[in-house]
Amino acid sequence: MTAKTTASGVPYDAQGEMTDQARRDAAMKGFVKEFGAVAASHLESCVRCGMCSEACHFYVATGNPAYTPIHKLQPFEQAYKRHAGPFSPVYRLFGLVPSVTVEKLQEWERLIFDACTMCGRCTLACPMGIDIAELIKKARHGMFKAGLIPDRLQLMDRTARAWGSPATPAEDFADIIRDTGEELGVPMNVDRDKAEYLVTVAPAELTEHTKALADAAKVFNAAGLDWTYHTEGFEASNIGYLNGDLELQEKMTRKLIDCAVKIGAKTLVLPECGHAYGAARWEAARWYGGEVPVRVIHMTELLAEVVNSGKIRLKPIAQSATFHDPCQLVRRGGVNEAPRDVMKALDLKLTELENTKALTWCCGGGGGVVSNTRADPIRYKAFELKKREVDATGTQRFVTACGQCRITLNLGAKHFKWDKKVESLLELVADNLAD
Amino acid sequence: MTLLDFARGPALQAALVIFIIGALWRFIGALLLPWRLVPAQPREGSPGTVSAWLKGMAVKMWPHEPFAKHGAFQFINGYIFHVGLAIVVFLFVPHILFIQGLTGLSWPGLPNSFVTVIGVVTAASLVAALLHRLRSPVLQLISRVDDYISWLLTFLPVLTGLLATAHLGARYETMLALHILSICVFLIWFPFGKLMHAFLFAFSRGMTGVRLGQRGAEL
Amino acid sequence: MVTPQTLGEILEGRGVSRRAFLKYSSYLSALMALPPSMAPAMAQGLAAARRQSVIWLSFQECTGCTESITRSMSPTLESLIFDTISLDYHHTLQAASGEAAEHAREKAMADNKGKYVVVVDGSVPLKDGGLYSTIAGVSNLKMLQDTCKDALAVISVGTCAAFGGIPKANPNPTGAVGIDEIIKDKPVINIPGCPPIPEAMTGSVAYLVAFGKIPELDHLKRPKAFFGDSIHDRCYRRPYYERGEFAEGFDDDGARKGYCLYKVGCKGPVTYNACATLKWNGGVSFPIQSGHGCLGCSEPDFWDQGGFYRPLSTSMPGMGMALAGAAAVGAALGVGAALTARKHQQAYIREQAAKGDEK
Amino acid sequence: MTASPNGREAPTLTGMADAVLSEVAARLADFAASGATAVIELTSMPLTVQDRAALDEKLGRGEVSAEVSAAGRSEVWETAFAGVWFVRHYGEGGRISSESIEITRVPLLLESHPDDARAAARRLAELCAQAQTHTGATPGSDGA
Repeated sequence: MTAKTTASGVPYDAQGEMTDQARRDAAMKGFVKEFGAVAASHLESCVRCGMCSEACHFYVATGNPAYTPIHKLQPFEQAYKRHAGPFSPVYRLFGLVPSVTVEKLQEWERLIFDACTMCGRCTLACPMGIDIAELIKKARHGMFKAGLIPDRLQLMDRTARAWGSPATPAEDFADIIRDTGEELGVPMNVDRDKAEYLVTVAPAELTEHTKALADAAKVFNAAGLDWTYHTEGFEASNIGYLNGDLELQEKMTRKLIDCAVKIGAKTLVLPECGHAYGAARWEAARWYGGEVPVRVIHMTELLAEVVNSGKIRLKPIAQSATFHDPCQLVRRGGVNEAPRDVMKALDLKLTELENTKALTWCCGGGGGVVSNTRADPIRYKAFELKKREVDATGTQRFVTACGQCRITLNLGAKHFKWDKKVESLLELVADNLAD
Repeated sequence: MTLLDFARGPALQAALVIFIIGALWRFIGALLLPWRLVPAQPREGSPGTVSAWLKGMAVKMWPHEPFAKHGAFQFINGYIFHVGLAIVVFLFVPHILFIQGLTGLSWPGLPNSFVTVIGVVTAASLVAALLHRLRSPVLQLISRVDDYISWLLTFLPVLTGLLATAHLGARYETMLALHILSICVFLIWFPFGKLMHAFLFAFSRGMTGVRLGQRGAEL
Repeated sequence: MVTPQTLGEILEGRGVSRRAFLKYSSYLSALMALPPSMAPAMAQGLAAARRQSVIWLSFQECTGCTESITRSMSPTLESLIFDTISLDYHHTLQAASGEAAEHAREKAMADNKGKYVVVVDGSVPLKDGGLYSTIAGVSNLKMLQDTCKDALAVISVGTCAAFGGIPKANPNPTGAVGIDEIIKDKPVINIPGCPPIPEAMTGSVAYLVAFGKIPELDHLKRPKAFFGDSIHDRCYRRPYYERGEFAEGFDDDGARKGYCLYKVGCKGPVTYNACATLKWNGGVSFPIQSGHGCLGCSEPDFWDQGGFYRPLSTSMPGMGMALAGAAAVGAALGVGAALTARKHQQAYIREQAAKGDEK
Repeated sequence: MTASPNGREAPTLTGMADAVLSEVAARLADFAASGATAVIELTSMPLTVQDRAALDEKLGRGEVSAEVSAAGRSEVWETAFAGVWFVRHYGEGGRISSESIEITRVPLLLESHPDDARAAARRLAELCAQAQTHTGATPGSDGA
C-alpha cells in the first residue's frame, strides 16, 4: 500500500503488485459485470444538465466542478460505452470510444472514494432519474478489483476479513459485552442459543462508544424482549459495501443472517449505523436469491416499534431539538417517521433543519469518507453546511441515529471548535426510560 | 426534382428509416442487457413495481424545492423550450397534417400566429440554454461534442421553420426545403446522441422509481 | 410596300384616341406594378410602335390558353391589346387553312425577319423524333425550331408551353418538354397557368411592344409583375390561416364560413401567380374565393405533387412500408447488440473466475 | 378590388383609407410647395368596399367632375382639396379596372393630346370645306 501521484499530479493509493495493464483489465472486468439494463438505462440517459452538482455537498461547499456527481462516473460510463452499450461494437471497431486508461482510473480514485459519500442527494436532483449513488457503488467494485482504493479502506478491509470486524477480533467480542455490562450495571445477553431478536453492533460501539451496547440492552430488557448479542454475528457495519469488495460484503452479510437463523431469531436488529442498513436491509436478498429468511430492521425502527406499541414509556425531556436524518436510513432507506415518533415520545420539540428528511445535507463522512483521512479537507468544508443549518435552528439538542454521522459531526465540531454536542437517539431513549 | 421535392420525398424517407433503425437498435440494445434487479423485500405499504415506476417518472418532472432554487435556470428554461418544442411540433396545423399523413392520427391545432410566437420564444430559450452551457464551469467540464451537435440540430429546425413561416431568408420553397432537410439531419442524429433521452428517460426514471419507491423512500 | 403605319396612326382611323392609349397604359402599369409615372411613357411607346407581328404556334395543347386570352375580346379596355398586335398566324382563329395557312406564316416570318414574336401554347413531344404531334406533316419540334430562328422573342403561354404541363405529367408517354428546353438562343418569357390569367398574357405582350424589351423575369423566366408573389401571401383568406380557422372538407361549417382551405390541399403557399389580386373572368373570382384550393397550376409538374387534395405538408405517400422495414432492421440490430454485449460480459466473468481471482 | 369572402359579410374598415389619406396630404404639401406632381395607384391596394367609401367621403368632391369615354368609361373628379384629383377607369361590366389619386394641376387624361388635336384639325378642316360647298364662301378657312 503506497501513496502515489499520477503524471498529472493527482494523489492516489494503489494496493497489490499488479502491472498497470493488469490493474486496468481488472477494473474493466469489475465494471463490465455491472453493466446490466439498469446501469444501461441510467448511463444512456444523461443530458449533461449539471443539476446534480447543485445537490452535492462537496461541490456546493468547495465550488470545484470536478465534484459534479455525474463527472465522477466518467470512466465507468466510458467503459460502458466501449464494452456493453448497444453501439459498443461500432465504438470499438472505429475506435470512437477509447478504452479507459489506468491513469484515468488512478486520477478518478479520489473522486469516486474521497469525494462521494454515496448519500444519493444527487439522485433526487437528477431530472433523468439517474441513480448516481448506486452507479458509484457499482464503479467501486471495479476499482477494488484494480486495487485502486484509499489505503485506509484497504486497511479496514484486511482487518474485517481477518477479525470479522474492523474494530475488534471476534474472540474478544463476548468479553467486551460482559465487561460493559458489569461496568454500567446493565444485564447483558450474549451468545444465547435461542432468542427472538439478534442485536448487532457498529465498530465504534466496540471501542469508544461502548455505552451504546448497554443502552441497547437497557431498552431491550425494559421492553421485555427475548434478545441476545452473538459472537458469530455481531459486526453490522459492512466495509465491503463501501469499498467495492463484493466478496467481503457477502461474507459479512451472510454472517449476520446465518447467525440469526441459527439462533431462531425472527428479527435481526442493526445498530445505529447508516451503511449497515443499506447492506443488510436492501442487498442481503442478493445473496439469498430474493427471500431473506429473517426480518431486518434498524435500531431506530426498533425504538419506534417499542415506543409506539407502549412496550416502553419515556420520561419527557421537554427541550427543543433538531435531527440529522442519516442518508442511508432516510433518503436511501425510507425510515422518515420512526425517529420523529421516538423524539415525540421523548417530548423533544423538533425544529426541522432547512434541508431535512430525504433532502437533508449529508454529514460528509458516510461511504467510507470519514475513515479516509485523505478526504478530510473537503469533509470539513461539507460539514460547515450542516453546522450552519443546525445553528440556524437555535435548538438546545442536536440528535442523530447513526454512529458514523456522529463521529463525522463530532470531528467537524472539534475542528471548528463548535460547542454543539451530537447525541444518539438510542442513548436518549435508554437514559430516559420511565421506571 | 427540386430541392423541396428531394427534401419532402427521398431525404425525409431516408431520415425516418435511419431514425427508426437507430432508435430501436439503441433502445433494445440497452434494455436487453441482463436486468439482474436486486430482489430486496419492499417495505410494506410501499407501491408495487408498476406504480413505483410511474411514480418515478411523474415525480422527476418537477424538482424538489432546494434543487428548484439552485438549478432554477436549467429547470425553468428547460421547460420553456421543451414545452415550446412540443407545442410547435405537435400543435401546428401543417405538422399535424404531416403526422396524419404518416400515421392517420389527427387532433385540433392552435392558431398559426400563436404557434409562431411560441416558436420565437423556443428559439430564444434554446439560445439561452447554449449560453448557460458555455458559461457555467460545471457544464464546461462535463459537456461533450454530442451536447453541442444535439443543440445545433434542435435549433436549426426551429430557426428555418420560423424563417419559412415569415417568408424570410430565401424563397419560401427553398427555406421550406432547408427546414425539412434540417429535420432530416435532426432525425438521423437523434438515436446516436443525447436526444435519445426523449425515450430512455422513462426507463432511467422508472428504475430509480422502483428501487427507491419500494424502500418507501422519497423519489 | 407602303411603310407600315405606327400603331397610333392605325388606331386613330378606328377612333382610338391617344387618351385611350394613356388610359390603357395606366391600367397596364398598375397591372404590372410599374411606377404610375411610367404610364405616359408607355402610352407614348405604344403609340409610336409598329404593329407587332405575332406568330402563334399551338402544339400539344387544349386551346384553353387561346380561350383564355380571347375571352377578353369584348370591346373594352382589355381588348385593346389585340389592336396593337397583328396576329399573322393562329390556326384556330385564322380563316385560311392547309397550304395557305403555312404560306401565310412563312410570309409573315420573311416580312418581319428578326422582329416578329413567336407565341407558343402547348408542349413539344421529343420522343421518337417528335412524331407524336405534327402540323401539315411537319413535327412540332421542327416547326418550332424553324419558326423561332429569326424571332425577336418567344412567349410560352400556359404551363404546357412553359414547363411541359399535362402532357409531361407522369409517365409522359410523348417525352413532352417545355419550350425553353428546346429554344436556348432566344429570350423566352414563360407565362404559366392552366390556363394563365389573360391580363398576364396581354400585360407581358404589351410591355414587350411598348418598351421593346423583356419585362423582369424570375428564376423560372416568369414576369415578376404577375408571378412575384405567392397566392398564399396575397390571399384574402390568410387571416383565417393565421387564426387557425380551417375548412376540414368542402361542405363543412368551415368551408361555408370561407375559412382557409390549407387542410383540403390548397397549394397557395408554394404557387406564384396573380390570381389572388387580378382574379379571373375580369376580377369576378378565383379558385380559392369560390371555395376550392389552389392547384398550383403555374408551377412545374403541378400534376405530380402527390394529389390536389393532400395538404401541402403531408408526407409523400408510400412511406409506410419503408418504415416498417426499418423497424425490423432496428430491432434486429438491437437484439444483436444486446447479445454480443451479454456474451462479452459472460466471457469477462468466466475468465475472471477461471483466474481464481478470489483473494 | 378586394371582394368580400364567399358568403360572409365583408371585413370592416381596415384603416387603409387613413394610410392613403396621410400620403395624399404629404404629396399635396410637396405639390403646394414645389409643384412636384404625384400619382398614388390604388388598384392593387387591399382596399375593402368600406375603405374605398371612407376615402371618397373624406376627400369629398370639389368644383370639377368629368366623364371620359375612351376605350370604356372613366370618371375624373377634383376632390374637396384643390390639386387632389380622383381618376377611376371602369372595365367590363362596370367593374373598376384601375383607380388612382393624382396630385397635379389637372390630370393628363383630361388634356387633349397634340396628336389627337392634329387629327381633329384635319377633320374640322374637311368639315368646313364641306360646309363651304353648301353655303358658298366662308371667311378665312385655309382649307389645310
